[in-house]
This record gives sequence, C-alpha cells and structure tokens, in this order.
Amino acid sequence: MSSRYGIIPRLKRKKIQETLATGKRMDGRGLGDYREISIRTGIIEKAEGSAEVYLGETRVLVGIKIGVGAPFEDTPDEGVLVCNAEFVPVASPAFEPGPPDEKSIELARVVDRGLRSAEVVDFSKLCIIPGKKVYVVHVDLYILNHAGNLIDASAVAALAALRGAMKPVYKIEDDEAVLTEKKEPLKVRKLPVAVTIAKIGESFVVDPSADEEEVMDARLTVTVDDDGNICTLQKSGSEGLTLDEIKKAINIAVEKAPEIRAKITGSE
Amino acid sequence: MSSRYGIIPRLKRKKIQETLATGKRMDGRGLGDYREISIRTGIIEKAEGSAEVYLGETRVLVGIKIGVGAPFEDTPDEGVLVCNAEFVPVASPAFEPGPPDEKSIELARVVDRGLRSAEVVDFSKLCIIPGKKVYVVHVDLYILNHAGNLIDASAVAALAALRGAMKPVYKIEDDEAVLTEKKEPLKVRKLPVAVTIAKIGESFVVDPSADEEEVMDARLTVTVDDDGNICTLQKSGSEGLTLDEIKKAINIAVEKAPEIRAKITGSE
Amino acid sequence: MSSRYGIIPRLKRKKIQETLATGKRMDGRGLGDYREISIRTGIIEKAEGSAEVYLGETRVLVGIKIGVGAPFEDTPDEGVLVCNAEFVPVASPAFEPGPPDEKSIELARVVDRGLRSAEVVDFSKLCIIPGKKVYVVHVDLYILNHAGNLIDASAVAALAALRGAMKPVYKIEDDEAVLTEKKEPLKVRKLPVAVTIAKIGESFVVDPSADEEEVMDARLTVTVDDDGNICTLQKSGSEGLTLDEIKKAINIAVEKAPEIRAKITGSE
Amino acid sequence: MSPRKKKTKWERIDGREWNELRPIRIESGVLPNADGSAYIEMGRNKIIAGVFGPKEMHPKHLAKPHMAVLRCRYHMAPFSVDPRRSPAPSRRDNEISMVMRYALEPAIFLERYPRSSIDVYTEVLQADGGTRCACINAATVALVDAGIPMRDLVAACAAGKIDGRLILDLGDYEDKKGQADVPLAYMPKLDKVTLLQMDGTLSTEEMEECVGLAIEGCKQIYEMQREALKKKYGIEKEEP
Amino acid sequence: MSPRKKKTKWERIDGREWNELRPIRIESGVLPNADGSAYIEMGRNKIIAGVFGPKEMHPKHLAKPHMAVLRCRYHMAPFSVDPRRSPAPSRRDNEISMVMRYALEPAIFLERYPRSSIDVYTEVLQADGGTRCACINAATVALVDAGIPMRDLVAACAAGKIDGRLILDLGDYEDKKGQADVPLAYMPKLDKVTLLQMDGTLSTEEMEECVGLAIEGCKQIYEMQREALKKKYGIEKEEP
Amino acid sequence: MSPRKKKTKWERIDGREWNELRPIRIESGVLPNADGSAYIEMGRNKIIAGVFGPKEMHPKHLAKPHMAVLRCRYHMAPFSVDPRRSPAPSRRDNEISMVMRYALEPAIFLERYPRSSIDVYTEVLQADGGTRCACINAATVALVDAGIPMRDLVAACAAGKIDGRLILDLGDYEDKKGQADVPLAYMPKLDKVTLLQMDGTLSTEEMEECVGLAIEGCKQIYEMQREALKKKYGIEKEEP
Repeated sequence: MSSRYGIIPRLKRKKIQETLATGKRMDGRGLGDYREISIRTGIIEKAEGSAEVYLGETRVLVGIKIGVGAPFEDTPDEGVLVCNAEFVPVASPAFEPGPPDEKSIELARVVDRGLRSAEVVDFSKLCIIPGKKVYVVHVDLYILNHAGNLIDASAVAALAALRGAMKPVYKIEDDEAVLTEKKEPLKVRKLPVAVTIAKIGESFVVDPSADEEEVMDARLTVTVDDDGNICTLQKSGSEGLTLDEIKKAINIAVEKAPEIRAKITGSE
Repeated sequence: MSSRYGIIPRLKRKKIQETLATGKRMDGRGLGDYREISIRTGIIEKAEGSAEVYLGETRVLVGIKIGVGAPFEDTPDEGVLVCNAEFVPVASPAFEPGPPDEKSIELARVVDRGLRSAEVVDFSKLCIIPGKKVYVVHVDLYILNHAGNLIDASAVAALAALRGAMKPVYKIEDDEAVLTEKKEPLKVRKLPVAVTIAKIGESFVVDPSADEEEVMDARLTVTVDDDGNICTLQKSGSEGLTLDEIKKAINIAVEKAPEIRAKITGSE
Repeated sequence: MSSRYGIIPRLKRKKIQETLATGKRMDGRGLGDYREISIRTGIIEKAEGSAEVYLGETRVLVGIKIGVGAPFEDTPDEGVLVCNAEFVPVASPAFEPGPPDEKSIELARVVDRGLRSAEVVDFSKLCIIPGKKVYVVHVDLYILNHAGNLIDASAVAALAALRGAMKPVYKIEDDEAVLTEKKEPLKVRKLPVAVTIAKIGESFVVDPSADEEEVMDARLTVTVDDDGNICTLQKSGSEGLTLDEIKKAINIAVEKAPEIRAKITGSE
Repeated sequence: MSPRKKKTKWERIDGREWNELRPIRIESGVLPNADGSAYIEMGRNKIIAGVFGPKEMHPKHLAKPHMAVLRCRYHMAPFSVDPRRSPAPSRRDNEISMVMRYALEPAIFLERYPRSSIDVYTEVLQADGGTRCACINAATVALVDAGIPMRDLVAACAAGKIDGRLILDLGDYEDKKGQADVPLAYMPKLDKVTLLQMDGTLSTEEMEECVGLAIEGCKQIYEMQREALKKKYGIEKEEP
Repeated sequence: MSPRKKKTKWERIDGREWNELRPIRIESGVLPNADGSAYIEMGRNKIIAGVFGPKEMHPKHLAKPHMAVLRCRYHMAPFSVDPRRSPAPSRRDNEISMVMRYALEPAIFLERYPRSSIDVYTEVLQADGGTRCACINAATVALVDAGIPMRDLVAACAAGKIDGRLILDLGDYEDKKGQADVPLAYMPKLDKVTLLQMDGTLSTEEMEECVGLAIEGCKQIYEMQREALKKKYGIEKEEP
Repeated sequence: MSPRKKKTKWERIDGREWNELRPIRIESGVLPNADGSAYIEMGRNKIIAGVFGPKEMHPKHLAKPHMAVLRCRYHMAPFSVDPRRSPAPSRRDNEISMVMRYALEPAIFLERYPRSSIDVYTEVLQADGGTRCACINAATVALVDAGIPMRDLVAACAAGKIDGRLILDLGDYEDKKGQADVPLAYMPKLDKVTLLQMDGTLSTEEMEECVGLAIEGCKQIYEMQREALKKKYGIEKEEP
C-alpha cells in the first residue's frame, strides 16, 4: 500500500526496507535491538516521585504527584490513579501547544492501561477514609524529545518514577485524616514492560525510531509482566497483521521484556 | 424578500409556492397535514425512560436519565430538569460533531420551556432531602435523522419518554438518603404539544419538511396544553408576521394539538 | 526600530514625534497631562459596588459583586478577591467576543496586583467561618470604550467601586453563617493609583492615547500608594529602558499620583 | 370583558397602571469607537448597544453572495444580576442572540451589502426583566445611528399576566412571579411582528390580547426611539 | 488442554456457551440522510453508524494528495450508560475513534479518492460491553451501503477470560469482572487482523487462543454482515 | 545608607549573602529536535527552553510583512509545584508569556525575517521562585543556539526585600514571605532593561536600589550565558 505515501516518505521507506533486507537498520542496530536506555530517578525533588528516561534520543520525564481527593462512587475503598501525557512543544517541530491530541491521549491510555492491568499499585492500600478520602496519584508523562517509540520509554519512566515515589502518611483522628510529617514508599508490586514492535514490509523491528514509525505498516505494543504474561496489547497503524505475525510479535516482546525490566531494577 | 436567496433555493421556493397555490404540498400533503407519526417507548432499557419518534423521515430518540444531585439555591425543595439536544452528525450532512450550536440550543430550550410552562413534572415531588438531595432528570434529545420540524418531533418524544420513565425510590434513614430496589413512575401531569407552522409566501403549512424550512419566511411554534391553553410560543425566521397571521397560526395549532396528543396517549 | 512598523503607523509615529518635539501632543495636551477624568459611582444599583470612569473617551465600568464561598486551602482565614477584565466588543473594532486574550488578562492582572500589593482590602476581615466560609469579592472591569490607557482608568474605577461597596452582614448561629438584612462598608484602606508612562522616541508622556499606544516604544505602569511608595511596576512594549529612564518614569508617576487620587476621594 | 374594565384597587408592585410602560430613556451615539451605538434605560434595565458595519465579512467563508449577514450578540455583564454570573455565554444568551437576529433582520436592507457583515453587540449592564426587548430597542437605534438603511424601526416590549390580570412591560418581579410573559418586537410602519415568544399559560383569547397589548407598547417605544434619533440628528435618518 | 475440553457445569451469566456470540441483528440503509448507514444490535448494545463521502475534504489543509482521509468518530449517547455521561468526547472515546480508523483503513481503497474525506460516525445508543467491536461491524456495513469500494469486510468481536476460562464476545458484566478482554477486528478474505487490543492478564498461550477464538467469532459476524447487505441489495456490493 | 552597609548577623534562609545569586547551571543544545535549546538550573528551578524558527508563519494571517513575529510560551509542568497544577495555561502563565516576549524582542533582529515566526517555548520542570527570569535566561541561550542573530544577550534576575532588607535573586520562600519582588531583564551591552515588574511595597529609593541590584545580578548571569555558549561553540555566536 506504499502508493498511499507521498514521494519523500516513499523514498525513505525504500531506503529503510533495503537496509532491513540486509538484517540491519539505518542506525546500525539489529532488528531486535533497543537503543540505549538510561534512567535517572528523583530529579524533580518537589514531586513525590520522578524519573527521566533516555531511549536513544527519545527523552521522557515523568513526575508523580500524590494528593488526596474523593474516591470514585463505585470504588469507595480504593485510591485513584490518573495518567496524563503532554507532548511538550520543545520535543518536536510537529508538536503544537494545546490540549492533548489523539496521539498523546493514546500514549497516556496505553501506559495507564498497562499499570492497571498489571495491578502495579494496590489501590486498596491507597484508601485513607473509605468513601471519603483517598490518595490520588497523578502520573504525568512529559515528552521532552521525540525520536520514536514514546510508549516504551514512557512506560519505563512511569514505573521507575512510581517505584521511587513516597506518599505522605495520614493518621486518623476523630474520623478526620490528619497529615503527618512521615512519608512512606508508594510500593510498586509489578514491573510490566511495554515492548513495541513495528512491521515494515516483511520485517519486524523493536523500538522503532521516528523515521521507522513514519514508514511502518503496523505497530504492536505488548506489555509483559514479571511472569511473562501479557497484560496489554495495542495495535495501531494502517495495515493488518496475520495471526502468525501477531504470535511472532508477542514472542519477540516476551523475549525482550526482561532485558528492559533489568534496566529499571538496575537503576537504583 | 426572495432576492436574499441564492439561485437554487429561489427555484426551490418557486416550485414549492406553485404547488402550495394548488392547495397541496410537494410530498402530497394538505397544508394542515402532519406527516405520519410513530412512537416507540422503552427502547433504551438502561435509561429510566426512552422514546423514539418518527415524524415522516425525521427521527428523534429521547433518553431520560434520573440521578440525584443538589438543588438550586433558590429552589431547595425542588428537583431539577435539564434538557439537552444533540444534532448527531449521522442525521444530516449539515451537522458537524462538536458543542451545541445555535439551532440545537434553540431546540433544547423550546422543548425545555414547554415542559416547564405546562408544569409537566411536579418538581416538589422530586425532592429527596430539602436543600441537599433532589432528583435530577436529564432529558436528552438525540436527533438521528433531520427531515424537518425537529421541535414538534422532539417535544412528542420527550413527553412519551417522560411518561414511561421510572425513578428509583430512596428512603430516608438518619437523615441520609438510601437507595432502595424499588422504582416508581416519574408521573407526567400534562401533555403540552408543540405545533409548528411555517409561513411560505402567503401560505401556512403545519409540520414543515426540511425543504419547506429552507425556503420559509417565518416559523411559529405554538405549544398547546391539554386544556387548549398556550404555554410556549417561539417565532423564528427572517420575516415578520401580522397580528392576524399570528392569530391564524395559533388557531391552527390549537386545532391540531389534540390529534398529536392522541398519538402520545395511544402509544402505550 | 521604526523599520518594524508598516507604512501607516510609521507616518503616524513621525507626526506624533514631530508634535512631541514642540512640547505638545496631538490632542493639545502637555506631555505630563492626563485627559479629563470623571467618576460616577453607584450606577449599577444591583451590584454591591460600581463605578464608571471616563478618562477622555476611554470608558470603563466596574461592578463589584460580593458573594460567599470557600477560602483557599493555604489561607483559611482570609476572604478572596478575583479581578476579571472584559474587552467588550462595543469598545473597539479590534475587540472580538470570546474568552479573555493576552491584553485583557494583563489588564486584570495589573489591577489585581495593585490591589493586593497595596493591601487595599483587609482579607482577614473577609472571613465568615474560618476554613469554611469567606466573602468572595468579584471585581469585574468592563471596558466600554477603548481610547488608550485602560490600566489607569480601570485602576481608578476599581478603587472607586470598592470604596463605595457594601457587603451583606452574616451572623453566626450554631456554627452556621446566617444572612442578615444588614449591610456594611467593605472598607478600603489605601488608594494605590496606577500611572502609565509611554516612551515615544525620546519623549515620555503620561496617560497615552490609543494613537500614542500604537506607536510607543515602551510603556511603564507604576502604581503608587498613599505614602508615595511604589506597589506595582509593569513594563511592556518592545523596547528596553535605561536605568535613568526608569527612574525618570517612576518620578513622574510619584508626582502625578496624588492628582489622580484626589479625583477618587473627591468623587463622593 | 376586557382587562381594561377589570381594573380595580389591585396595584402593580411599582405602582404602574396595567398598561403602562416603565420609564424609558434612550440615547444614541454614546460610543465613539462604534459605527453606531445607543444606550437605553427601561425601568432598571441598563443596556448599551454598539453596531459595526457594513464591513467585509471575516472569516470569508461565512459571507453570503446576495446579502449582508447580520450577527447579533446578547451578553450580560457579570455584575448585571444577582448572584454574579460567569461572563461566558449561556445557552439562554445564545438563544436570545438568535431571536434578536430574527427580530432585526426584516427591518434592514441587507440585500444592499452583499458579502458584508453587520455586527450588533448588546451588553446588559443591569438586568431588570425584559432585557431582550430593551436590547432590541437599543440595537435598532444603534443601527440607525450607524447609518444602516432600515425599512422601519423595530420596537419591542413584553406583555404578560400576573394575579390573573394582563399587564404591559413586565418588571423582574412580575416576570418571575407572573403566569405568562410574551416578549414581542414590532415594526409599526410595516405592521409586522418580528419577535414573538411566550412562556407560561394563557388562553388563546388572553394570548391575542397580550399580543395586542404589547404592540401598543411598541408603538409608544417607537416614538421614543424616533425622539432619541431626532435629538441627535435633528432629522431622523430613515428610508423614505 | 484447550478450553474446548474444559467445558463443564460452569455457566456464563446469560447462559451462552463459552464460544457463542450474543444475538446479533444488523440492518443496513437505516438513515435516509447519510450516504450509507447501518444499525446493529449485539446483545444489548444498540449502535447506529452513518457514512458521508467520499467528498471534498474540508478544511482543505487536512486533505492528502494521494488518498482519501478516513475520519472516524466513536460517540456515546448520554443515556447509553449508567449513570448518564456527558456528551463531550472523553479520552477513551478519542482513543477508540483512533483504533476504529486503524481497523477500517486497510479495508478501503482510499487511494482511489485523493483529496477527499470519508467520514464514519458511530453512535452508541445503548452500551453493553464490546461497543467498539459493534461499532466496527456497523461501520463496515455502512461503508458498503455508501458504495465505498472495499477490499474486504471488517468484522469485529472480543474474546477474553473469566473465572479462568476463555470465552467469546464478552458482555458488560464479563468485561468488568473478567481477567482479560481482547477486542479484535478481522478481514476474513484477506486473513488480516486490523484491530487488536488487550487488557488484563493472559499467558502467551491463552493470548494466542483468544486471538484465534475472536477470529472465529469474526467469521460468523462476517456472514451476518453479508446477509444484511444481501437483504438490502439482493447481491453484495463488493470488490470482485 | 546603602544596604551594603546594613549587613549584620541577619541570614538568608539558604545562607546566601544579600547580594548573592543562587547557584546557576546553564547548558545549551540539549534538545536534538529543536533548532536551539538550553537547560538552566537556578537554585532549584529546573527549566528547559526550545526555539523553532525563523520559519514561515502559520497561520499566515498572523504574519507581519516587515518583521518576524516572536511567539513565547511560558508553561509549567503539572509536577513542578505543590500541589500539582493543571497543565492548562493559567492567566498568570499568559501574562508571563507576554512579558517574556517583550523582554526578548528588543534583542532580536526580527526585521531580518519578514513573514516569519520565531517560537520560543519554555517549560518549567521544577519551580522555586523566579521562574520567569530563569526562563528568559534559558530562552536567550536557546535563541543563540538556534542561530538567531541577536543584538545582545538578555539576562534576567530579581531583586527584592525581606525583613526590611534588599536582597538579590529571591528564592521561593523569600518571594512569598518578602515585602517586594522586582523581576528584571537586562541587555548588558546595550544597557537596557527589557523586563521590569514589581509587586510589594518599596520607597522610590528602595525601588531604584533594587533595579540597580538586579542589573548587577544580570551582569553576572550574562557571563554564565556566554560561558555556556562558548562551551558548546568554542566561540560565541554573536553579532559583532
């Protein structure tokens, strides 16, 4: 379906495909190689948790703010987690200031769904006074440079930030929640890792660069938990995948996940 | 003032007027004839009330949702009714997704004013705990196909939906409202019927089609209650009306209203 | 930097500068002269306070509404003051209906900062029940005609309106605030006056007209309190100022302020 | 038995006769920056209207090739009512903006200015019942003040019913406590009603009487509009 | 041991077999004003879809020189869920609109209509779990009804897991209480999956079984879509 | 008696001298996708700035025929303050965006790029008092990094008053508890103040002293900006 592309992307695609045919990628990586990942935590001292992740030149900063608020009506005994993504205009000439667009909503939703599906945080432990006061955990994904594969980088950054996050301790006095000076870890139970696979022609590559994303046929993000189970899938891109291709992508993801997880656990 | 129209509407108008001069309308109706009305209620089982109305090809779905909320400060003992209209983009190539425009606001307001003026619902019966908790009745008008005369169709649909609506019963325990399993009818006290008359040249037609609305000089909607009293008027369109024309339109409306009301009461 | 202007403003600027070189302004004023100020208070009887100010043809109406609400979390014992500016579309062909733009936000913020810095209102006196219920004072600046120097005119109007404002009296019964029939003055402790100086070429003029604002290099607004102290500065415009120019502007402001303050105190 | 004969000891809250307008003051040409403008006090209503145009329509795709587009805005100052209201337009504001446009359009020779817009802004500075009618009255004077050629002036006022009696020009209290409110706009020379709304309950006879009553009120207001324009122009700027 | 063999006394809340679809009713050509339309009931889901286009793209700067742009909207009526929801689109709605577009794009010969737009609007009138799949099913029929040339039909349904068992076509309760939900869209003739999402926890084997199960469901739905189109057109309007 | 002589045992909360800047770290060229960029730490403020342009103005009707349009955005990350703030721009953000533009405009040869835009985005990642000055410092370095020809660098810092004493470069606590805050931006070579705001209460003498004090601070920051640019470019990219 390359006829759908303009002339420049078509040439770019041709170039990329030719290189892939040799078993290499434009930036020299192998098809199954991630770019270098580096993680720094605790850099926003005023936030309850934070992490900055570089995935090659892709750069994501995640800040965790923990406040209190009312629980949802249908889960009065559980805390609340809200995930939000900002495509900061410094990150790309293509980003504009303004309310979140389709792509940033998808990013926030996929990361959010990954955290929920894997039950990363025990929401029942985030209740202060049932039905009245619970912790509200804000996970703000801040994209500072967009060089492809924002989902995987953001998922790592969110986990790293949550892992290091401290929540203020409340004590209950006369049925009122009183803030104390103490802080305690938020506690992260699992480390679900998002692995994104792009299909370009007949090739499958992990951790697509911005150029590869521009010309890819389809993309599948697979979130894999500590036990090798799948906890989120998200396909996008304008081409379909066969059942075999899906299986192949899932297998790649399950294989790559531990390598990325090790980066998170090793970041302290 | 036909000079204000472009060439196509001018031809359309000429055609329509010539037909009207023969005492007939483009679709074969007499000047005082409504298109066929059909009403189905209870089709959205998850809503507290619902009705779908076809008026010829005009199609309106109304859902009633009954929740609880705080009363307005100046009416602490009364429930709240909110009427909202959506011009769903499937209903016409002219409709765009987005916040309500002038026309959909007018539609919601005219239906809303009709329900209020006729005191269709006894708001004092919608109070649960005075000053604190009252029923909030949402009347959502959903326009699924626009073939003219949305007001009359929507007013019928709103009434039919309200008539069949059941509200959850609360009991008061220790000054707290506790939801019970029981439901009881919302109770509709009156059936105010909206009759819309369009003036095209010197002719008055009821229930204007989309084509007629496009070329009409003026439109008067008259809401008539069970006793033949007027409870809402709304003139629109860019031409004025004489006192005699107004009287004529009101008389037509008072005459037609019982016929439409019978459709509602007969719809069970 | 006159090369930055289009041809019309360039000619206008040239004309204005030539006139200024003679020690006069286009409208005959001296460089340090304000246009005539007239103040009428109490004209919106339904508001808790109001004032209309003409500064030449610039016309500003300010209404004060006093309601009750919750305090901010970090100041539980203090009332709230909110300043808002509307550039009403009747005031200028350049104004469009819609949410506040940059210029109207600046206007509201500068007036607001002036009221706060000078501690015009004693916020601790605006508390009804600590942590729960406080007075909320809305200062709405309504620009009815824009003929330049909106800030100074608005600051005068805001003060005049606040000076005359009466707040409803609440009494505390059983820890509840009960509205009484009584009203008492809001009480204004200081009269900070905004003086705006425009720099055009090498000249400094006070109270710039709309034409002068169009061609000015820089603008400095200096708010001066009753004791001759500075309580707000706001520089705008695309040129810089030297330290000496800043001193000169401040001195002009301190000199002019009492004259304007006398208009406010004399307006009763 | 017409209401004329029913008149007894019953009194309106402000002491007016049943068919008496509130005191009205109209002034034209009050805003230097607008092409036309007017200020009206109608009871305690205080309203200012400004007109800009005819001018090139912006954005262009809204222009009509055969006529000018009339755009009307009804807006209330935050301090015009109790309690304060948000400056963002409400749904009621949008509906009134629309019926104002319908009320004024028939009076204007829009077809003389193809591709143009005429913008009418009305600002309610203080509201006291009947604001939409007061806005139409001010807007009409502002349109003439702007030199827009008009077929006729548009005058507006309401009639209604309180305590079972029909009354002219409802104030805020009568509006809220009454049984019916019928705002109406009227072009006296052309004898046409251009705004007609109603909320409440009226028999058809009462309805017709209200319309007649409001039309009489409009005729009085029409004279005041002419007066306001004469005061400014010496002669009235009107189409022959 | 495949789930096929595990089947015992365990029952689904609505009594269905583990691999049984909910009752489905599809009708095409239900909206006179749309270029194409369809109505679907899938369990208690009630969804209407309308298609407009191909038509000139407006605004123009969004047009693509080589192909039509497909625009999809997933929207829920305020009364479609409990409690009532706001009619403003939520972030979930936006995400679903996007994946719907990805699900449908591969099936359409977009390259035949450069500079054009094809607009697909789906309205959830009542929601009962699996709305995005039901919307895709309706949208596909509406696209064919609009005469848009298609490579294949797109059929969609979910598979998932509850009480440790894999099931087809989750209802609302199963969606909320289950351990996993895998919505999937599939083009049977081309044998391609165009929508694939998943939330919950599944082993890779379960994941693969779920995909297979959902594909089987899609094949059944595909037949119903064809049936609905045949009913209207006698023959199916499809690319050869 | 100048504040210089008043200095006694009194101490600032972070132990600084009254006329001492907080530790400052500036780095340029930190964002690969921006045309120019810079990162600054000023106390605990952490700010990143990116510049795009000069480029064709979009939308076109905002372009100026004689010069480039400088657009500035001041934005705070939701996690930059306590408690979390909404990512939607506040009125304060809008005001600061505007004064930032005024602060930077005089330094740029805008007239060399008619019909273009130069976009400056500053993001406050952590806020600690004096963010607007820190943003201007970073934006200036980012502008040079983008190769935009400049008349001079713009350096910014605040002076103010706490406990009756004048101080340089207020931290968050001093900003909130102090009697006055005077943020100022300055072009050292051209000796011009391009940003000047003030809130609080100061006598005219104190005011003038504060302005002088802030200018001295700016001169120090100017050297650090030059240093940061030299580090990257070896030589400073500046107009002769």
